Order: sequence, then structure tokens, then C-alpha cells
Amino acid sequence: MATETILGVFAHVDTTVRALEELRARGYHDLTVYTPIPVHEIEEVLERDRPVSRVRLFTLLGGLTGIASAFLITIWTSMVWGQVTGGKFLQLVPGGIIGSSLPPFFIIAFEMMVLFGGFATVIGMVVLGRLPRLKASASFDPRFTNDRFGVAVHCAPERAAAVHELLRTAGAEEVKSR
Amino acid sequence: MSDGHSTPPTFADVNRDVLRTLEPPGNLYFAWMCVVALLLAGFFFAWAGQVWWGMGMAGKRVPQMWAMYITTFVFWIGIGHAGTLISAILYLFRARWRTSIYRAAEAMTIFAVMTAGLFPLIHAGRMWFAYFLLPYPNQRYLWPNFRSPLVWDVFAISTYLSVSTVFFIVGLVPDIAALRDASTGWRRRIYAMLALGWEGADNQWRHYRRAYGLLAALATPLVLSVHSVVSWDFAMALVPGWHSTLFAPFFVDGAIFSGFAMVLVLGLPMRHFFKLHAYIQEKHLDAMGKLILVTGLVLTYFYLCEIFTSLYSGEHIEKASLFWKVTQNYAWALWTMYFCNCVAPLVLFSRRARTSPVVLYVVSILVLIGMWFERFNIIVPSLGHDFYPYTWGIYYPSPTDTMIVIGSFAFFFLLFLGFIKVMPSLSIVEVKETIPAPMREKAHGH
Amino acid sequence: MKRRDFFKIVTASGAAAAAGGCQQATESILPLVVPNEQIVPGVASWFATVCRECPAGCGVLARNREGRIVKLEGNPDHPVNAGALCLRGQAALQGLYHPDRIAGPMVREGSGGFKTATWEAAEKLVVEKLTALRGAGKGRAIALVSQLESGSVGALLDRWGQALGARPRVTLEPFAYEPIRAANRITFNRDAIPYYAFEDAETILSFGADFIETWLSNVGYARMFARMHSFRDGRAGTFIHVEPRQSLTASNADEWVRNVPGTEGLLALAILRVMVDEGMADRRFGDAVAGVDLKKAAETTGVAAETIKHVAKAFAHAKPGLAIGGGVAVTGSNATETQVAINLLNAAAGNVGKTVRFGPDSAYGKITPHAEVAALARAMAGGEIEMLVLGPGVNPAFTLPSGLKLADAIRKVAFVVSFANVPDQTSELAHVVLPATHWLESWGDYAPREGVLGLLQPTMAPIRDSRPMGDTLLRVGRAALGTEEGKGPLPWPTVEQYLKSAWEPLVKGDLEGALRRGGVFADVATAAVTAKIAPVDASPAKLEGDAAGLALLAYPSLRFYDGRSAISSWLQESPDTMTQAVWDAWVEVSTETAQKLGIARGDMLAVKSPQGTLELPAYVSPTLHPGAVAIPLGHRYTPYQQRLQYVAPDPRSMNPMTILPAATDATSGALAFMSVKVTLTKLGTRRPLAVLQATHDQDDRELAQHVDLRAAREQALRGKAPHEPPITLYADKQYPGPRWGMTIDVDACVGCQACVVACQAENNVPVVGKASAAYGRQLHWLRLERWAEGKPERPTNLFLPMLCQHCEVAPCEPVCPVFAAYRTDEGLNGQVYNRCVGTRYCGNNCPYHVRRFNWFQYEFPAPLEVQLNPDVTVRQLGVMEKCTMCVQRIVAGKDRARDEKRGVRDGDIVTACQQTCPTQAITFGNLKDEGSNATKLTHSPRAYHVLEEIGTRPSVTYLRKVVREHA
Amino acid sequence: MTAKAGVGALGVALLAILIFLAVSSWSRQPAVAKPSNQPINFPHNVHVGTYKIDCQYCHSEARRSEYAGLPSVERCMGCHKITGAALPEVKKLAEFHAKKEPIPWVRVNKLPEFTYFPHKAHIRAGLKCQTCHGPVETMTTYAAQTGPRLTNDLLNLVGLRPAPPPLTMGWCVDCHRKENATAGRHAPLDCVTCHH
Repeated sequence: MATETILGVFAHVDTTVRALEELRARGYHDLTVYTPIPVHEIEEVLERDRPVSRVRLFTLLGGLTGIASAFLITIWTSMVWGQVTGGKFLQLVPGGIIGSSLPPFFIIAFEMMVLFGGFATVIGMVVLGRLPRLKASASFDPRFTNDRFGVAVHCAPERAAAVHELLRTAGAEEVKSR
Repeated sequence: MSDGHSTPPTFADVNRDVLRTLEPPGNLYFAWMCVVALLLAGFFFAWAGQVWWGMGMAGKRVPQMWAMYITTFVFWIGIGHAGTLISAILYLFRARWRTSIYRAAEAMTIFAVMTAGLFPLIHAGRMWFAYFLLPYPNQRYLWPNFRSPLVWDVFAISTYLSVSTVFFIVGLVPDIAALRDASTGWRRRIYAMLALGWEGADNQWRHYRRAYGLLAALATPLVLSVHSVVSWDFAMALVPGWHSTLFAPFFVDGAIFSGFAMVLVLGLPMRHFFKLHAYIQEKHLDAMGKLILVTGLVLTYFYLCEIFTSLYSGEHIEKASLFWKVTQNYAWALWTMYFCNCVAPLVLFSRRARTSPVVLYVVSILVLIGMWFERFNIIVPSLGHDFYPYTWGIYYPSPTDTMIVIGSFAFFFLLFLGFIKVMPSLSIVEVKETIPAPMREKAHGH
Repeated sequence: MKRRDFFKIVTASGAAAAAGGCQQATESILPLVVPNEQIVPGVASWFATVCRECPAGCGVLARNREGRIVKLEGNPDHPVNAGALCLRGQAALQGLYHPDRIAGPMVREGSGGFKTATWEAAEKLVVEKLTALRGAGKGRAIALVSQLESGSVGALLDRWGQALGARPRVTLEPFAYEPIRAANRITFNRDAIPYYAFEDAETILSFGADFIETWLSNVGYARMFARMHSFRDGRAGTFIHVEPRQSLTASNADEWVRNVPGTEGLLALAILRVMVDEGMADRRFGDAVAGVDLKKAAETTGVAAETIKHVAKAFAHAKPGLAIGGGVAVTGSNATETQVAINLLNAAAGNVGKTVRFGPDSAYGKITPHAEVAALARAMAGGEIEMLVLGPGVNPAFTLPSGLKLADAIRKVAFVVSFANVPDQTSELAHVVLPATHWLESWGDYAPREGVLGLLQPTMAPIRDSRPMGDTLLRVGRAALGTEEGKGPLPWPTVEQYLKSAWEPLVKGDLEGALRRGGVFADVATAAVTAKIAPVDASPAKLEGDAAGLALLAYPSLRFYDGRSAISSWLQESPDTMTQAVWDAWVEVSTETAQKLGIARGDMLAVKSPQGTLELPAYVSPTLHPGAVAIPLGHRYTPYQQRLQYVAPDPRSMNPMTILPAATDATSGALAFMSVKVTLTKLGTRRPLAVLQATHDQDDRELAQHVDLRAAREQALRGKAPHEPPITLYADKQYPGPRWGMTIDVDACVGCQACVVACQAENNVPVVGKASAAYGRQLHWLRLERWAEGKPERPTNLFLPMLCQHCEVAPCEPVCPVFAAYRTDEGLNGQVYNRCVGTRYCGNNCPYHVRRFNWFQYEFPAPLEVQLNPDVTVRQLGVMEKCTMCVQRIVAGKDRARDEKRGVRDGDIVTACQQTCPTQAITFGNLKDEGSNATKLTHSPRAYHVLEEIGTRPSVTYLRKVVREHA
Repeated sequence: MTAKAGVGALGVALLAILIFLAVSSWSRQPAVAKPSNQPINFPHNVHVGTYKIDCQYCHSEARRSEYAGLPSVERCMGCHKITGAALPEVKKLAEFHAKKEPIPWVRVNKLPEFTYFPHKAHIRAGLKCQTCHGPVETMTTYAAQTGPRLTNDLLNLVGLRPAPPPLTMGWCVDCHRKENATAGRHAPLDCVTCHH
């Protein structure tokens, strides 16, 4: 069914928060809030019924992959053609590994963990944050990256008037339908 | 706004002031660029000569098979530490004063590491085979030697460069979005692309903050690891004066020390020319000053440890090496270092010094000189008087050496000067976070 | 022939040379038209011949690959050197392939320079001149000068001279040891230089005889010296050396006696006096020393009476001993008397016939006396000589004192023919140059001593348009005489035919065998002689010039002999062991003098004698006698003059001959090198010397170690304490096959540098030039260090050949990021050039600093590149290199063993340095084989490792030097 | 949007593969020169294939030397005085022989200068020449078909061309390892055996 988007532009944090509280109270949950900076008060309102961001999962997996691949490559390469350097070597014999000198490989492992972890984190952010978006969303307004706050409410057309009213009373400088 | 001390700036002011830094530069800027470009040309000329005629063009010899290249390499890696330290560690510690400088510091980090990254290539006798160091599958079944500190370097530095870059870019995204919305024409299109369509929607912020935190958490140990690994290039070797367990913390501290000095060397002029006194305030300078002072004192302590251990070791060769450094051909370099790194920072005990840009600037320059000489003193004199008396010798820098070392600074400044004119050298978002958010009822504000 | 390819590539583009190789130029490979039986491409064939770099006449084996000589080695069958070779012999190849070798005949146009000519044209000129002179009956106006040719070649030259009625041939050798001959005439009534049996002597008392550098036969005597002197199962001979300067030989002495220059004779007599007085010698010798008073002698000679006494004891108690004279001791105005005194010492101690053996007399005895050379010089100056023929290797304008005015004299000669094959100071004065073939390209023979005849055969085709001197002389001789081949006094078409016919009686049909052995060798019985005892004039040598001046000691150079070897860049760059200086001459000044005049090393000094001045950089030496200055002979800037390679040529002469007068030894008429006092003045300018060794002080690091003789004896009896295994966290490497190792006996090493040059020749080690060498960029894989211990003015010198130690726990290996340095399965420390990236980390981390880096793309100017060993890669710029323990020889040795279906035996593989070592100080072998010599030596009580405390566990074991109690 | 990302990722992956191929093939030492015209059109297939002449009859150095060697002109003439004397190519040979000139054969196989490859040891181990030099008995003019160049690698990759003996280090090592494992030989794997 068709939904309408009503955008309220605010100049102040407290007014924005008041609007959000109102909306939630009235049972409007399909909201998009635009802020130039992350604002605690606003987040508090929004985070109440949301799970923690899953980015950290990406990070964990990335890190583990890094460690694993590092140990894999270091140990495997010294197996396939292990040259003896400085009396140290890594050799597979029936009895197991002899002459092993593993400590240096931990350094590689650590670096690879950070590398993979880092990249995974960013990928996580991009994917979960629905980035990159190629064209601006309907309700976006350039001022939101400067000094204005925006609340976009997606609701059924028949309730639009009510939302208009609500946002204005909450203190929106300007309210428009998109 | 000439004086930002009276009334705190509003969000709009922040955007305006930061965007102002991106306005077309003046003649001074272009003059600077010309000097830099000239030096850079010399740098590439010297390098080409060295590749064509051989490493002999540089002043290396037996026993100093390493000299000014590795010195400068370590120097730049060190510089590259302050940025990520400020942006990651101080972020985790919620040190709010970092916000005004961290963007410039991060840029500095990346450019410093890029500069440093040139040196292993410049230094290699056959740089056209440098790719042998990468673990790539090849028909020879040959792999790099993962026991070699140089391979650790390859991993540590490439990781450091990529992670810091990622961190940097992530930090930039919302600001670029702001640029996009403030600019027009082709600039706008480019910024739009870089901004990845950032809108500051709640959903974006939510993952953004989390990711940023995690990156900071990853970067923090990385910062400490990288310079430790670099220090192991020396600590893992036998050379008297290198073979020391002290080196990892010693190098990390030195790196932070020199890093902050460089931040000031770059930050103070920016503050002056871009009139950013509202954002880089005296309390910031003061904090930086304190950090330099502390790291400087720690460094002094390490110097003492170094001397003590080699005296206490009872190792004839260790002692001989130490006495030679302190008294013989290279003594001047050693004492320069002691003065710049141990004595000069002491003035920062006074608050007036810490808040006076001029004093800070002078001290920072001295510290940078001192730290370059620290690396020089670790490498050249130690090698010059090591185990085998037959080959003891003195290293004389050749024109090629000098040109390349100077050129590396040109390379760095070229990148940095370019940066400050295309990207916000102050973080718009984080600066806004530090100033009170706009409220209608002031009573109810923070 | 793939190893040849890099010549093209290297010269084309440095970057793409040894390890680039991505580009592929099509190239052609040429098969032989008619297969040559002797030569299989890729397999070395060996030709025996005789080294003619000096009159010692050592046997040589030339290694021929694809028709070119790539390496020289001593001939093991030759009685003189028994397989060893000195550095000059090793470097002969540089003469053979010298870039400045004369390309073909040259004729001087009027007064101007040379222009190339055809052989016919050039020979025609000579023939015309000869016929003209003979026609005018002026045969005596023809003079023929050659180097010492003791065999059939000499006979041929004489015959040529007689046939044309020329003056008797003059053999020109600056170091002729005439006083020894003269003295032997006087004492033993025998005009000869005997064979000195070092090997049988218990004590050697040498008066200035530098037998490790140049004296008579340096390889042979160094070998024998090692046999008598180096420590073997508890026994070791004693060596006492008398010389005002600490020469290399002196530094090998157990006791070095520093005397006032020119007083050796008196010292010898004083020793004899003591022997007589203390009843250690026959009373009859009393009248010989009637006039000698010990106290006075002690004053004049500057040697303490006690020293004289105990030297006398040591010498007299030896059964038998041996006293020898040479070097500066017997080149003064009193040379003959000195040698007579030395003869008397031998007679008194009963050494004659035991260690002094007449019979196998040295070829030096056949050198034309200096009197005749002087006469010839006068004749030339007087215009009596109208045609002068100079054989190859004679360079009188350089090698004789300028006092003789020889250059001017030669200029007076109307027509000078030179057979030089490399331009030198004398050939520059010639009118016709007919380049003779190098001795490696020629037929010939040489008898270094009675009973030993070495045969020379061409080991390769001439690389330049040069012809054997003999052939040319035969041809022009016949033409001048108007006879044709087969008739007349000069019937032989070529010198080859002549020699083969001359050898027939000697080789008795087995020419092949003789050539393969390298000659015809027989033992000659010792002739009995009786000593005539007569008083000897004990007055010190008379020196011209400023009485207040310093005696000038001009001594033959270990590296260049009389200067004929100075054309070799290898020798220019192999350091003089005592000073460790390369590429330059110097004037050695005593510390006292230096302090007086405020001289530091490298300050330019003007050395002034009545004859003229010489400007040289100073080398301040704490050991030199304060009353003397010393300058090595034979230094000249010649390598690659035409290309001005390696060192900026200095117009100033470096040759002390230019300030020597034409002085002679009164009795024998021999040339006197120690004949003048000089004065020093500081010029204020500097010419820093390229000295490779930073310091001679070990700074208590015990790199070169020594042990007292008594202690060594005890240890030898007790045996070595078992070495506890090193502590390690990790398992040790197992060696499936052999494990190679090396031992170097510091006690046997005499510091002659032969190994250094041998290594350079074997392993394609480039020459870097003076500037680079001075800046620690020399590339020698093997270097010879001199470490001085004890009092600076009379130190104990230890010679330490330092090469890659092939450590078991090598510091260089783990730091290499690409496995270019690694440990091989046979215990070598491998270095893979084509994998090397050039981080130079290994070079820093090697505590011995034996790793060498290619700072530039080093050149091998044509045709020197032909000498490069095809089995060894030529390294590209930017790669690390170092001693490989001659891995190419290891590979070859294993290959040979596999052909014979057996394992590698001890002695199958001999490294280049070991092969050439005259004293056999170096032993290479399999350390897993308990029976191998190397392993046995590693168990010796004297065995130690350099810098053992670092824990690198080297595969190279050194044996401590054994020093005598009184040293 | 995600589809686009997928395409991008695929592109990146392909690019990576190409770069890897380029680098790795460039980093190999080309073992083989490009085919070129020989002064005499020598048909190996006739000599080896038809007349079954043993390789070492002509390349007689192979068993005793580092180099396989080329037959001396003398040896060629040994047969060709009579055999096929009328053939144009053989006439060329006769000319060279008459002029006592060597034949300027164009080199085909070439290992880099820093690689020491002794034919002797491999003949002693009973290796067939074809193992490294390919099916010589079928070649009209012996010139290596393919060297390890990028184009060839790609063609081999997609199976358009059978991979020839690449004469690359990895290939040598493979064989040495195989022989040691299966035939119980002691083929050396030490770097310095070939690189010294």
C-alpha cells in the first residue's frame, strides 16, 4: 500500500527529541532521523527497541580469518620448502614437527588479524548502513549535514495530516510532504 | 572569526570556518609548493641515478651497510605514530581535546607512512626484485622467510598503512557529505562520490559509531606493534648497541614523542593561517605540550637504561661500542640527540611555555632533529664500531644520500599541503560534538 | 657456451646482466669445424708450463676452458714449488689478458709516436739494420738484452748473437744476488748460489733475506720454511731475522733483531766472535774475527750484547742451523763482506754441505754481472751501440737506478728493437716493437736450478697478433745472414723445432710425458767445498748523501717484484700484508722521525737524495729503525693506463730507483740498492693511502690467538679437552651427506697473500679501484689480516686469513627476507645471487664482516673478461656475495667421484686458496669423516673459533700460532 | 546496488588474477629463445625420427660435459659426403665445410647465466633428451614452440595448447622431487647446486 513521507526540519535537539517521543507515543515506528552529528538524546529514543549493531560480528570473523590464514601460510610455506636459516627450521618428520621455530609467526598472525579485522569492520559498516547509496533519499535535505535536524515519518496517507500537526506543535521550523 | 574565545561557535559557524580552509590558496602556498616540487625533482633524480649506477652512489660501505636511508625510514615511521595514537587511543579514552587536531594528525600519519614506505625500496640494492618479499604463489615454490624481521616489517607497515587509511576515510565520510552539500559543480560530483551517499540518517550513524569504535580498538594495539616490529629490525640483530630487549618500548615512546612534535609543527601554522584559534585552543596546546614533556622524560629514562645495561653487562665489546659512540667520531651526533630529546623539552614544565606557540614550535623542531639523530646514532655508529676491528670505519653521506633524505621531506609536505586544500583538516562532525548542541530552552541544555 | 653470454649482456646493460634475463637476444652458437681432441667444450684441460714472472721458475698448470686459460695453479710434480704458487704467479693471467697488450708490430715514425705495421714491414726494418751493420763490419754494435733465460732458449739467443757477431748477450735481472756469488767465490771458491736446505735446519739465522717475499725462490723457500718452522707433533724450528725494517719475513721470525742499516756484516762477525769465544766454534775461525770487539760491535750495530750472545747460542746449538743473507743486508757497499761473514758463520757451525748445498745451484748464478750491464750502458752512452734488442720482461729504464742514466743511454742508440708485449718505460724508447707472445702462449724452457729443467708449452693460442721472440729472431737472423731454413747457423724454422731437437737427449723420446710432468727433474749430488778463513773487513756500508740524513732502504716488493708484475690490477688491489695498503706506493717513516717532523699517515713527503727527489705519501711505522726510511720497489700506476681505470694516474714517479745513484758493491761490483742517505721534507699536501685494515690492534677480542711453545707441547701431549655441546632450544640440523669444513693454521700462515689472489682468480672477484678500496668497498672474499700484539715497536704479528666462516648458526641467514642466504645440506652457508634483493641486512649482521656487496656494476675490461671462470656466476650490481668454499669445485669433485662410482674422498676437493698456499696452512674437508685431515685438525688442542663467544659455531676452525718463549 | 557490488568484486578478482599471471610469468626466466631461421634448415624429424640416429651421436659432449655440444662440421660431412649430397640444404653444409667455417646456428635453448645446468649428470641419471627438449623426433626445425610467456600461460590455462617442458625452476624441482620420492635417487635440491 502506498505510504506518504512527512519531513519535519528542526533547528534544535530538544524539539527534535520531543517530536520523536510524541511520534513513538502515537505508535509511529517507521521513522528516519537525520542529524549532522550523532546526538545522545536522539539515539536514546531510537535505540530503545533496537538490537546492538552487528558490525562487531564482522570484526570478530575478520580477525579470526586473519590469524588462521597467517599461521596457515607461515607454517605451510616452511613445510613445503623449509630452508634452514640460523640453525632454525621447521620440518615434518614421522615423529611430528622438529626444530620448529614458531615465535616469529605470531607477529605475522597479529598483523594479519588487525588487517582483516579492520577491513571486515568497514565492510560491515558499509553493508549494514546500506552504503553506498547512489542517489539521495527522497526525504533528505542538504541542511542536515550542516545545522538542521530532520525527522521523516513514513505513514499511511490518511494519517498525514495528524503527523503534520504533531511535528509542527513539537516545534519543527518547517514541515513538508515528500 | 578572529577570536573564538568570547562566544562558542554554532554548528553553522563550524561548517563555515572549516569550509573556509578549502578556499583557493594564496601565493605563499604556491611558493611553498614550488620549493617542495623542486626538492622532489631532485629526490627522483638522485634515486634514478642510484638505480642506474648502483647503491655505491649512496655513501654506504662496509661496515655501515645501512645508514641514512634506514635512519630516515625509521624516523618517518615514528612520525606516523602520533596520528593513529591521537585518533584511536585518545578516542577510546574519550579525550575530547583530541577532536580539533586528530584529522590533521591522521593525514600526517598516512603521509608519513607512505614516505617511510619509499625507503625500503630506495634502500634495496635491486629494488626491481623487491616483490620477492611478498608471499605470492610462484612457479619456483619460493616463499619469503617469515623469520626475517624485514618480512615482519612488510606485514606490519602495510597493515598499518591500510588500517590507518581505512580509519581515516571512515572518519572523513560524514564531513565529505557536508562538503558535498556545501559545494557545487564538479567538486560536488566528486564529493558526492566520496561521501558514499552519506545522509546522517539514524541507521547510518548507528553502525558508523560502532564501526568507528571497533576500528579504534584494533588500531590501538597496532600502533604499539608497528614500531616494536621496526625496532626488532635492530633488536633481532647481533650488532652491539642493537641487540637489546629494550628496543620495542624505547622505539614506541620515541615515535609518539616525535609524532606529537610533528603534529605541532604542522598544526601551529594551520592554526595561524586558517585562524582556527576557536578550535585549536590553548588547552589543546597545553595538553600536547604535556604529552611531549612526558614522552621526552620517558625517553631520557630509556637512554639511561641503555647506557646502564651496556656498562652493567660486563661485555667488553658492548662497552667498547658505547665508549666509542660517546667519545669518538660520532660523539657530536650523540650529544646533539641528548640535548634535543632530553634537555630541550624540559622548558615545557612551565605552563607559559606550553601555551606559547613560538616556544612549542621551537621545541618541536628541536625534538624532530633530535629524533632523527637518535635513529642515526643507533644505526651508523653502532655498525661503525662493532665486533670486528678490521672493518671499523666512518660513513660519509654522499650527495645522493642527502638529496634523497631531504627529498623525502618534500614528498611528505607535497602530500600534506595538497591534502589541506581538498579535505577538511578539521573534523566538522567531531568539532560540532564538542560544542553545545542547539537547544531552544537553554535551561534544559547541557 | 652459456657462461660466456654475460659478456655481451653485462657490457650492454648493467641492470639486465646477471639476474635480469627477461629479455632474449637471439644469438648464434658456433660448432668447431674440425674437432680438437684435447678440448671438450665445458670440460677443463690442463697444460703444464713454467711461471716466468720471476727467475724462481715455479712449475705451473694452466686450466684451459674452451681454448682459453682461466686459472693458474702450481704444478704438484715440480720440485721447486710442489703445487704452490705465489700471488704474482696467480696474477700472471692479468698480464696475459692485459687490456693494454700490444695488438701487433709497431714502428716509430721519425721522432713521433708509434704506428702499427705489418710483421713483414717491421721485420724488414730490423733485417735492413742488421745487414747494414754486418756489412759495415760493426757486428759488435749489436747488443741483445734479455731476462734470465737459463735453458735452451738462452742458448739460442747466444747462438743468434754469435751468428751475427753481436756483443755477448746481457741477461738483465735487477735482483741478481751477485754478492752471494762473489762471497762464495771467496769463501768456498765456487762461483754459484747454492741450494739452502731450510727443511733440514733447526734454526735459521737470516740477515735481511726476505725469502717469503722475493729472495731467490720465495714459494719454494716459504714452503720449506713452513716445514721446518711450523709446529708439528711437539717440534718446531726457530727463525731469527736481522733487518732494520720489519718486513713480512721479519714479522714471521720468532726473534726479530733490529740493527743499524748496513751493519749486518759486523753483527755476523760479532756472533762468530761469541761462538769462538764460548767454544761453540772451531778456534781457527778466531783469525777471521780477530779485529771484532763485542762491546763495540754492539754499539755500532745497535744490538744489545746479550742479544748477540743468545742469538749466537741459538744458532750454534742448532744441529744443523742455517745462516742466509739477502735483501737490504747484502745490497750495500759492503755486501760481499757481509755475505762472507755469513758464509763463515755457516762454516763455523758446520752447516756447509748439510743445509748449504752446492751442486743444485740456483739459476741466479748465471745472471750477467752488473759490471757488464754498466759497461753496456757506458757503451750505449758513448754511441758504440747502434742496435739494441730488448727481450720481453726487461725494463731497465724502470728497474735500474737512474744513476746509471740508462734511459738517456738508450735514447742515444740509433735503432732499438723491443719484444715487450705490454708497453713499459723501456719499450716507449724503442723504434720497432715486435710484440712477443706471453709465456703462457710460448714454447720454451727454464732451469731454476741444476737438475731441474721446466718445459714451457703454449697453453692457448695467442690472443693478440704477437709472435714468439725466438721465431722472429730466427727469421730476421737468417734474412740478415742470407741463409735459408735448414742451413747455416740458424737452421730451425721456428723456436718450437729448435727446442724439441734440443730436448731430445733429455726427454729420451718421451716428450709427451715430459711436457705432461712439466719438465725433466733430477737430483744433483751435493758438491763438497771447504771454507777459506780470512779476516773480513767489518766496516759498515758507506752511504752517499747528507750524513745527517736517513738511510734509504729500497726493497723488492712482495707484490710487484721489480715492477714487472705491477701491470696486474689484482696485485695492485691485494694489500701489502704489513701496511695493508693498496693501489699506491708509500715511504715508510719511523715513529721517531714522524714525531720530529710532525708527519701523519698520508702526508706527502719529498724524499731527497743527491740523485733527485721522490714525492710519496708517508706511512708511519713504529717498527722501522729510526735511522732509516723504506720505500718498496716496483710500484707504478699501470693497470689499464689507456682506459684510466681504477685510479687517477699520478704523473709523479713512485719508483725509488729514480733517486738511487749508480753505486756498486766495492768487491763484487754488484748493484747496490742501499747506497744513499735521504732527507725528508713535508710538502704540506696529502695523498691518503688506501689502507684496508682499520687497526692492527685486536682490542682484546682474541681474533687471532697464540699459544706459548711450551704450553703447546704440553697440550699436544695431553690432547684437547672434550668440547661440551652447545646449549640450544632447537634441534640441530642433520647432514645427510658430507659436511664441509675448513681449518686454517695461523702458525703456518706467513701472510704471503697468495690465497687472496688465487680466490680472486677462481671466483671472478672484480677489482674496485683505489677510492672504493679505501672506503671499505673491496670485494675480496678472502682477506689476510695482520694483528700486532705486544710492544708496538717490536710486535708479535699474527696473520689471520679471514673468509666466510660458514657458521652453523649463521647470523646472516635468518635476517634475509628471501632465503638468499641459507644453510645447505652440506654445511655450507649458501648465497643465492639471483634471489638476493640487496637489503644488506646480512652484511650488517655478520660479525666477521666477510660479506661483500656489489656497489656498482664492476667491469672486466676486454679481454680480461675471457679469464672469468665459466663455472662461477658473475654477480650483478646490488647483490651480496661471499666465499662459497669454492662450491663449483665441490660440485665438480662430487661429479668426478660419481663417475668413478665412489664417495668423495679426502683430497678430492681442494679449494683455490688451499691449493695455492705455499705453507699448506689451509685444509678443506668433510667434517663428518673422522679420517679426513680437516677433522683431525679440528680436534687439535690448538683449534679455536674466531669470536666463539657469539655462538655462531663456524665451520672454519683456526689453529693458534705457536710463539717462542723469547719472542 | 548489491548486484553492482558483486560485478565490481568479480572485476577486481579478474584483475588480480591477470596481474598475478603477468607478474609471475614475467618473474620467470624465459628458458627458450623465440624460434628463428637457422642458417641451414636442419630437419630433426628426419635424423631422429626417420633414421633413428642417437641424439648423442651428434651432441656427443652431453655425456661428458656441462654442454650438450654441437656436431663439428666435420662430423656432419662424415655422412653427408655421400648421403643426400645433392640436397640444397646439404650443399649449404658442404660450402661451410669447404670454407672451413663454422655454421652460425641460432641458439634455441638457453638457461639464464646464473643457472648451472650440467647435461652430464642428467644423462648419467638416464634422463631422455625429450624430457626437457620436447618431442624432437617430430620437429622439422627444432625451435621451442612455447616459452613461459603470458600469452602461452593463458593458452595453456584454457588448454588450447599443450604445456611444453617449460624449463623453469619449479619444473626442475618437481622432477627432482619426484625422482627422489619414487625412484629413490638423490637428485639435489640445494639452491647452490645450480646457482653458484
